[in-house]
Amino acid sequence: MKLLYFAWVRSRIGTGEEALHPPPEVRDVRTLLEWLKRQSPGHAEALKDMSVIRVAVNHEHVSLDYPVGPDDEVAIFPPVTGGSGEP
Amino acid sequence: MKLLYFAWVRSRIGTGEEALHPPPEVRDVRTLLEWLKRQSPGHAEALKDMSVIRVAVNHEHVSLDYPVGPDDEVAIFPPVTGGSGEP
Amino acid sequence: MIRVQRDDFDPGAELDRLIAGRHDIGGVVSFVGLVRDMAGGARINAMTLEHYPGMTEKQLAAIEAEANRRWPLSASLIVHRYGRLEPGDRIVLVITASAHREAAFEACRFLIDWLKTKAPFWKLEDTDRGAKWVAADAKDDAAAARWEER
Amino acid sequence: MIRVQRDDFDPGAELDRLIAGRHDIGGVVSFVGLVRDMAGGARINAMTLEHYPGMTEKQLAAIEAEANRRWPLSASLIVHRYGRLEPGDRIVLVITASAHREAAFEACRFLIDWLKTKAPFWKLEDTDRGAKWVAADAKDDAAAARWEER
Repeated sequence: MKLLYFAWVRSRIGTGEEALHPPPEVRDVRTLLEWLKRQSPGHAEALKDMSVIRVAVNHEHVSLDYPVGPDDEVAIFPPVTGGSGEP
Repeated sequence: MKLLYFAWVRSRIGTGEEALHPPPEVRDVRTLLEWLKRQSPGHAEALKDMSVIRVAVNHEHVSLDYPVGPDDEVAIFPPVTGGSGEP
Repeated sequence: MIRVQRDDFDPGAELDRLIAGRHDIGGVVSFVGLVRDMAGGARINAMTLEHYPGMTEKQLAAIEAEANRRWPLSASLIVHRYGRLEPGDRIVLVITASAHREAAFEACRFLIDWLKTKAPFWKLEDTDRGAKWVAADAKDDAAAARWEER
Repeated sequence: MIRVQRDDFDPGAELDRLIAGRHDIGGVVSFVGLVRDMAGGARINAMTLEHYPGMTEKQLAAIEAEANRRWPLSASLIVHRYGRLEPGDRIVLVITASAHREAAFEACRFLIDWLKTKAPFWKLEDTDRGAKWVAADAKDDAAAARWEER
């Protein structure tokens, strides 16, 4: 499974991209995030407040119960802040 | 009194500008328009439908009861249609 | 700033000039009005915009001042052309700049809605059915009425 | 059309190119978003925009298609930059053209409201108090929510 991290999720985990092989019990976004938290202190720190974590699977925003598999590209990031520079 | 005419008011009256000396009973826009209608068939034709006549005195939009005097610049025109070309 | 002119304008150059050197602007909204080749089912060959010199400038300046009173604008510009124009030609430019995009959007729309109902311009359309003075549109009055303060 | 690029863009040239040769457009609305020198009381030295290549383009294309589904647009363009930007620099350009000004205004505002809440961009501000990732603004979510179809 290809994992991508952006913004402070990336800097806390310490890499922007990694290939991981979660065990079979990881079936959806929720179980993936719980498993990821146990991979390193950086992962735990990055994912501790789930209210500011957003996930996209294969370029689409998804919710926690969305299924994930070994061939998916899963991106994990904070809420987006694009657009103009005005508040 | 300086009279200015625009758009189809101008073309029906046949001139864009004229200096006129209305009699003393012309005290406001309403009495001015009534008096103007009697000046020529063109004036009568231009001013016959008062619902599509707008008046500005000294560059300000005014209503029918606005006072006018010999030193005023009075402009008479249809409703404005500026801005962009879109409907 | 306001300008009434016969010549064409360059929207990009006007925008650059308006906000040059400013670092406090978050969003700039521009509106460019163009001559369309069709109106009410008739084909437009050209359009002649007549205006009332002197009053036009006063009205545009008053409308711009009103927009600046209502919204926190960093800069604003209205350029309106007169004379003969052909389909595709630019007629009017409104630019509003603000720290906040909402103010810029609202003010820009306010200005163009008012221009259509208050600024002393009249359009003579030269169509394939002859020349015709454009009548005021009730839709424009309704759009401008949205902005009336109660 | 959509573009995601590191380089600056020229709003006037983009506008000219978008509507070149078109005679059916009555109004064009443009929004340019710029980097401000202040945010939350801190002075901004620079800002770095990170994005998710691949997903960004898909999201922008989907948002643009949605705007074209909702409003009768003649043309539309979104250009969004990424990388390091300084105060006064342009970040984003949205242009919407339509026969009618109302459609152009609504669609332009819809697009920028959605860009701020859906497009995968993140801002790292380099301020006089240090570097800080910008947090999402509840005001932006509220602005985007206005456009949710019920």
